[in-house]
Amino acid sequence: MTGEYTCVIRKHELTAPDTYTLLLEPEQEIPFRPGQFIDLAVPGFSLRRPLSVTDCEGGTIRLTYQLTGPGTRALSEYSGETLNILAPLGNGFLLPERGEKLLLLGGGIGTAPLIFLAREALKRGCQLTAVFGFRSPDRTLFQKELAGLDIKTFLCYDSEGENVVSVLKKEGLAGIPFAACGPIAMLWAVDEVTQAPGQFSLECRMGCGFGACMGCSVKMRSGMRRICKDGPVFDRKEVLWESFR
Amino acid sequence: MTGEYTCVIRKHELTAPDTYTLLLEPEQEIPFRPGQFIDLAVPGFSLRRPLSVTDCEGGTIRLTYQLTGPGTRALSEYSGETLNILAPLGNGFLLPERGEKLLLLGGGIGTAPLIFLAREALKRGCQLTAVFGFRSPDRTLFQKELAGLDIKTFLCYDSEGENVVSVLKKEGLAGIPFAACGPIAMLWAVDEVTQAPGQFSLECRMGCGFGACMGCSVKMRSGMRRICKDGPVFDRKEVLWESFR
Amino acid sequence: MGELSVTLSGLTLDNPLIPASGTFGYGFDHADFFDVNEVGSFSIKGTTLHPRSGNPLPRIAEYGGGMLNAVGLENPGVHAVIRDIFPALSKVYHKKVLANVSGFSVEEYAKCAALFGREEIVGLIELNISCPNVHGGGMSFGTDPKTAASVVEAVKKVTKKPVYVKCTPQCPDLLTMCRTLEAAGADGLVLLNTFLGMRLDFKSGKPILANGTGGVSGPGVFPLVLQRIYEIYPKVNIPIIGCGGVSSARDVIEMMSAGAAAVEIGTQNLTDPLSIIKIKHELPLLLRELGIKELKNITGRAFR
Amino acid sequence: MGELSVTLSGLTLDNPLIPASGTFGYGFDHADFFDVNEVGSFSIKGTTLHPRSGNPLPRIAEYGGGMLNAVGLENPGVHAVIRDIFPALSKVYHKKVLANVSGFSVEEYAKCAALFGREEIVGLIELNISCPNVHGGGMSFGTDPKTAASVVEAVKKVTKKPVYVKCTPQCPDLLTMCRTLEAAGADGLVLLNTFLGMRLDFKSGKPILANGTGGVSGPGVFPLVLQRIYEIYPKVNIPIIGCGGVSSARDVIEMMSAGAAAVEIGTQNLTDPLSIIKIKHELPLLLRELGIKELKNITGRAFR
Ligand SMILES: Cc1cc2nc3c(=O)[nH]c(=O)nc-3n(C[C@H](O)[C@H](O)[C@H](O)COP(=O)(O)OP(=O)(O)OC[C@H]3O[C@@H](n4cnc5c(N)ncnc54)[C@H](O)[C@@H]3O)c2cc1C
Ligand SMILES: Cc1cc2nc3c(=O)[nH]c(=O)nc-3n(C[C@H](O)[C@H](O)[C@H](O)COP(=O)(O)OP(=O)(O)OC[C@H]3O[C@@H](n4cnc5c(N)ncnc54)[C@H](O)[C@@H]3O)c2cc1C
Ligand SMILES: Cc1cc2nc3c(=O)[nH]c(=O)nc-3n(C[C@H](O)[C@H](O)[C@H](O)COP(=O)(O)O)c2cc1C
Ligand SMILES: Cc1cc2nc3c(=O)[nH]c(=O)nc-3n(C[C@H](O)[C@H](O)[C@H](O)COP(=O)(O)O)c2cc1C
Ligand code: FES
Ligand code: FES
Repeated sequence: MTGEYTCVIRKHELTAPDTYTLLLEPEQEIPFRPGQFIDLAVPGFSLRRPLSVTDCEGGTIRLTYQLTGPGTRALSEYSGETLNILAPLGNGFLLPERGEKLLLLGGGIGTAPLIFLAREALKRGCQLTAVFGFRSPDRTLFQKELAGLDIKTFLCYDSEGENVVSVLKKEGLAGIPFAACGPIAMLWAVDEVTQAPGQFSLECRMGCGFGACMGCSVKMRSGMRRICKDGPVFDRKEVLWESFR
Repeated sequence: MTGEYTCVIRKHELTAPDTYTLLLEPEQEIPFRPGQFIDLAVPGFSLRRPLSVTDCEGGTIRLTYQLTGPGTRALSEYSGETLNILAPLGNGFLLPERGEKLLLLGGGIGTAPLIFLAREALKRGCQLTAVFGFRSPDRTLFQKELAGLDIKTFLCYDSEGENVVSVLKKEGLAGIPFAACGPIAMLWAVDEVTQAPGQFSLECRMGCGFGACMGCSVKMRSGMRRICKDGPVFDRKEVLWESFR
Repeated sequence: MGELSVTLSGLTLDNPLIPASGTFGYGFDHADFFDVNEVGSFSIKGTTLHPRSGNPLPRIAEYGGGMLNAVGLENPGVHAVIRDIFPALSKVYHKKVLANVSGFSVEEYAKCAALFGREEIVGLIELNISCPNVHGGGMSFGTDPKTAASVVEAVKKVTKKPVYVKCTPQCPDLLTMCRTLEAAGADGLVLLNTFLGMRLDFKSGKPILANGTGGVSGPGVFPLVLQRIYEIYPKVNIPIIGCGGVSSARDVIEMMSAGAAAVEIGTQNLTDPLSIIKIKHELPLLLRELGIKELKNITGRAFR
Repeated sequence: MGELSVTLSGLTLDNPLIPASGTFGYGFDHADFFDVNEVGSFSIKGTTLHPRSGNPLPRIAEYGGGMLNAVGLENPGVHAVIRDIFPALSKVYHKKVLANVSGFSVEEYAKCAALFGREEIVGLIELNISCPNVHGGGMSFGTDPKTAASVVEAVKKVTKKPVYVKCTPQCPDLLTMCRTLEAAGADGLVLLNTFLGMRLDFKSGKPILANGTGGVSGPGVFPLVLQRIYEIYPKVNIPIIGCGGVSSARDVIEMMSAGAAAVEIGTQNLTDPLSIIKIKHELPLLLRELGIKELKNITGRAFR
């Protein structure tokens, strides 16, 4: 049930450059679907920070976050024992049918929610291909984890002149149904080069995270939609990229 | 040296109703005189909280504070490992000469700085009498501690119709040099019934605690004086009670 | 009537806690967190005659004392609210709402108010003459007392429901504004809407909000709002709903002490969706601490 | 000149960080914490012709976004400052100060400014026409552009030092005020002094400050001040010193991006006496992050 939960911090550590893994154990188990997010209260800040669930196993929520500004910096330095969250929020990815193909397209920290999606899709016996792009090899996320899963994986790096879209074209993946998360510029480009059905996980600055403030409402093809409550995952046919300029 | 110090919390517990003992160990030893105070940053609050030093032994600062409002409440619930202070601040009590008599007059949490004064005066072989008043017996502070020291002690309680001033008169103590700390009404009354030399430790809402803002400046007999920097201890001849109405 | 009940122009609320317009949607979203019937009442998202899609993203920024928003009055329009939203709302919510109305002309305000005035669920009309995030309308009505009075007069003609006016701190002479509104027939005041402000992006140096400026709300504005309520309360004879920066039960007590008959809570509903519930539970404890039996007796305590 | 240096009307500061008037005394108190020569310059406590003892206690209150003060311009008067304080100050402090002057008449401003204008240690005169905590003077000069202009004109006649005017957010039309001040000969603007506000005591329900109302400062006012700087910077041709709510190096960057040539820091000097030092150390790191060589190039970046 959507609600406010106090979570015990089970682990909180730097796992890649500027990137932290945070394991939270809520008072009671919260059911999550891949693509859903939590809204985390960072002590000392008025607005909560939305973070996608990277994975959720045995009631423990795994989050992966990148240092972005003062809020995530303060979070990384937080020394208390518990954190307060709102969860589960948003609609997740539509899961593929048993045995279907799915292409995971992730850019930077946008790879986080795709890990959860990958694990759930694998449980359904889906055939997965992942194209994950990062700025440079030292900033790769989830490399080991992917290696341990039955996923055909392409890692690419801006620093080496490659990115998710160039790999997508080069490897002829543009016809596979996809789920994508990453910077807007990447998603837009993905939309332009792919032909298959697809879903995008979007983000923007939020007021509430649960639909009350219209702070994240944006023009989509079917009308105004709240990224927090009607998303954050949207069908590719819905998204009007001009709204994100 | 006056400065900003990060202190490790060595102990932080409820030691009487609504009253906490907080032991802080600064990075380096800070020399304190009785009557001086520290200015404590409570996370989440803009202004620091001034607290008198109850005692200072082996570099560890003992503070005793009462729940008063949101700041002290938040402090009592603080779960971090360190706290930031400014110290030492203010001028302390003038210590009595070796072997002299000294009367300690304390009301409620105002008894805190008198403990430090008592210990230092005892080291000088002074003869001490203490009159400590509280609202009711269950709110008595430092009772055990006083019992372990060579101090003639009178405890009195509003709930039993007695207070510091009434005891002072009844016991004929009005001629002994005194040091007093407590509510303004009590101090004022002490000033009216005593004849001996005396010192008052005063308090008020402060901006900075170290003399920069004039937030605590008040008319005294010799002119405007800052309670934080020119006090908080003042000679009885200085204080104009009308300024504290 | 319980110890927390208050009355606004004949409308009795069992508690004075009113989620502020724009921070509670049309009541459905907070229902994920608690039974929304726990609120005293709530103010619906600012509604206009025609649907509005509001401002582009980003609409939200943060600062040390709260937040900024430039939503720009996105709403489905008064007809859709009455046709689609109210019937659905009545199924889960059994109290009255404050119908927050915005407009770009006197006629628009009057039309909306007339339509809302016929609705059972509407307890009172809240005229928002103070939105800083739309151009050509909204706030301009809030800075000139004469224009504002003409809105009130037009609205009073078309509805029997109590009409409250939500003022803007951008009004250069708020006291005159409030007195003029009272003289024009306003049944009450809501003090205040957001303060004009802005943030710049650290990297680009450009405004964060797509709209450039936005409305500042949250604890950072509390003492500013409190001062206005304290200033105006003794000078008018209509109730004031306090609004701005309230985030705790103590703030409610303080704002009512300054003269507020009830209190709207905005930003805090976003920071903590359960805040209203928490405040409602704490209020009776504070009343006991103060030795005051009924919360409504706190109103204007500063002047007694 | 280092990467942090800025210039105000010919006065070069090696960094743009200026402790704001009333939060740094006459420079001696922060010297307990650091070498005060680390500041770019500092503004002395608001000084009047005659000594003033200010308001009764309490003079200070707190809120979620900072603090309120109603010190009421306690100061020893311009003569004592020049005779006793400046000579002592010159022994420990080797830079210039901003001479913050308050008055209750045009003549008083002019007399004080004339006296300060002859002092070597005074880099520029800062006319405080904006103190909300004294009656009959201070702020009233800050709300009416004509009166304010007459102060500037009178002061410009009696001193060759640059004259900056510190404005109040209580001014109903700040843009007109600033343009009028520029036309009257002001060499620069300081935006802004404190915002009018108040707090009530929880127990008694009465105002906490003996003065009733007070001036609100601290992080809570930052986006309000930023908006005013952003609004006024493109409309005037004199430098703006930003002031209000700055508490971090990022805030300094943001305020300069909006148009400030230098930045005054007030409340944060009380919260953390070493804040200026910390900010000064962080600024070069932020410049590197932004790929900007000289801090002064940040000024007005929002408009490029
Ligand atoms: C649905 C959703 C899921 C997300 N999942 C993740 C995740 O798994 N890992 C991760 O590292 N980041 C994620 N983000 C982005 C993350 O919320 C921001 O990086 C974070 O809020 C930045 O806070 P800050 O204080 O460090 O930055 P600041 O820039 O100082 O933040 C200031 C304000 O802007 C907001 N903000 C700034 N950048 C973003 C952004 N990119 N998206 C949304 N709000 C922003 C902040 O929440 C805050 O309100 C997600 C965002 C959304 C909307
Ligand atoms: C020199 C000095 C020494 C002190 N020593 C002690 C001590 O040893 N133990 C102890 O319990 N208390 C002491 N106090 C009082 C203590 O500082 C206040 O109780 C505390 O600041 C209240 O904070 P609050 O947030 O709980 O209350 P609030 O009332 O919410 O505080 C709001 C603001 O008012 C100020 N304030 C409120 N009450 C007082 C007060 N009585 N004195 C000064 N400022 C106040 C706060 O600092 C804060 O800025 C001392 C005060 C001074 C000036
Ligand atoms: C996201 C958001 C949207 C708002 N939308 C409206 C609105 O549509 N109509 C209105 O009158 N006020 C609107 N407001 C103002 C609030 O109702 C309230 O007046 C303001 O936020 C101050 O209260 P607070 O400090 O408790 O948030 C909005 C505020 C926020 C934060
Ligand atoms: C305790 C205190 C005293 C002040 N005294 C003066 C003053 O004498 N003259 C003046 O021009 N401004 C005075 N101010 C206003 C500050 O200089 C500054 O304009 C204001 O605090 C806003 O900046 P801040 O938010 O960084 O504090 C005072 C502010 C405080 C907090
Ligand atoms: S962030 Fe509030 S509606 Fe989406
Ligand atoms: S509290 Fe600032 S001078 Fe004393």
